[in-house]
Amino acid sequence: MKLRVLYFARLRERLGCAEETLDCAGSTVADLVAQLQARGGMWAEELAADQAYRVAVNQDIVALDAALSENAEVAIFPPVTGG
Amino acid sequence: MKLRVLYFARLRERLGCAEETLDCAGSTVADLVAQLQARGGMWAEELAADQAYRVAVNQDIVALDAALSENAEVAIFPPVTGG
Amino acid sequence: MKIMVQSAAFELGAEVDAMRRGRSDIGAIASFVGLARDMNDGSDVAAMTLEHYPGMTEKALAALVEEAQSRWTLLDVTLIHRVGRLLPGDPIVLVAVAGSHRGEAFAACEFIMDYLKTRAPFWKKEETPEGERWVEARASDDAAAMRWGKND
Amino acid sequence: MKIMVQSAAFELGAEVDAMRRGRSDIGAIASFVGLARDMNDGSDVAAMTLEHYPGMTEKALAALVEEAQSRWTLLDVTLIHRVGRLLPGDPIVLVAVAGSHRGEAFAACEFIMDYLKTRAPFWKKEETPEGERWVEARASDDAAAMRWGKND
Repeated sequence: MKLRVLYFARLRERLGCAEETLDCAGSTVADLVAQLQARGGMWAEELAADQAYRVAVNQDIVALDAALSENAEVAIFPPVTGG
Repeated sequence: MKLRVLYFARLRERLGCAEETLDCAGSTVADLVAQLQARGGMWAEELAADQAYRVAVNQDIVALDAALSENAEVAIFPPVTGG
Repeated sequence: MKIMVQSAAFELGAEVDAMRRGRSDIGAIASFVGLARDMNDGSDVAAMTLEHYPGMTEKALAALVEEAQSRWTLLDVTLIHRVGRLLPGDPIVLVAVAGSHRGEAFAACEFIMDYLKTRAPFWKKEETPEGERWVEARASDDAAAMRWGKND
Repeated sequence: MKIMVQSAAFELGAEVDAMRRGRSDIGAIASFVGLARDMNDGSDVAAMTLEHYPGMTEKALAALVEEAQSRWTLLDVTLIHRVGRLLPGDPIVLVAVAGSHRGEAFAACEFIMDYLKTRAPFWKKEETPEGERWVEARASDDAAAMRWGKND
């Protein structure tokens, strides 16, 4: 399915990508993360299982097993540090 | 011993007295209170054992068994309600 | 540190700005303003008068702030309490606490208010349609002060 | 209720005055201002830049305020968070909560700050003598948010 994927803060800088549109073969957030890790390099490193990052789908933070839907807005970012 | 005694708020109004200087025969706050109660009327009523009032000696809140000293400033008042 | 008992109004913004002016080590300022309400214990309140015990009041407020400073690492504290006649909507009390981090600023600010409610010699008299009445102390205020533990 | 994400500075006094203007049912306003410090994790900080996730930010802040309103009876809430480049001493975030009584105003104000620290999509990047660095999330912030109990 088609997804809009956004990256923020340290992840945006490390991955060299703020936003992309892609086709995801799977149906969950974990499937998307696996697909991105498969790109290798920084993608494999930054999205490794032991890295702390958060995923939001349509602007709500979700767990890795959350389902994706066509044209969803997915965001991947480090733990937040505002306030 | 000689004491300066102050009354505040509801107690000041009920007793009709804001401040007085008196001679106290005893040596503790309880002795002073007993002496005031002995005046009868409002004094006996307002300073009865089941009434909620506070006593400060030289501007520190103390218990009834606290000692008095010559020329101490004693204040008797209802529980505080500021803030 | 600033502690004031006054009949004049105060400005929260001005007080907090004065705390942080010229410094950049403060990370958190927790503040509280208590206001006179138009309603209390089921009666309309047209106005209230705050009586206090001059001399002891300043001493009691200083003791509250000292106690807070002994419990938490604070960078500055401002405490202002008004006396005299106040109308509904008027600010009565201001507490502002500056710290490096928010946890201690929040805790100290609430602690000072809780202790003030049971230890500082102020008394409120309300003007209601049924006449004037002295406000009674609340058990909930004693309970709020108790949760900080004994320290006498 | 007022929720803002903005690069402009805010005025605590003006925000709190706006909450209480024309009303006399508010008994307590608890507020918090978070400020940029000149020092963090042992390094001098010359400036910081706050990045956020436009769209989600507003949604997350509204959810925090709604959650607070479901837990306590509140009369008004103002929440302002700045983004962009800030210097030491600059205010970053403001939370002000109006209630009938102080207990709920204090609790809701601290709750909103604790949840904001772990749930609102803001990220800080600091300029230090060693170069730029992204601020790492603190375990203490997770712990502070956890004490309010699970609600997901």
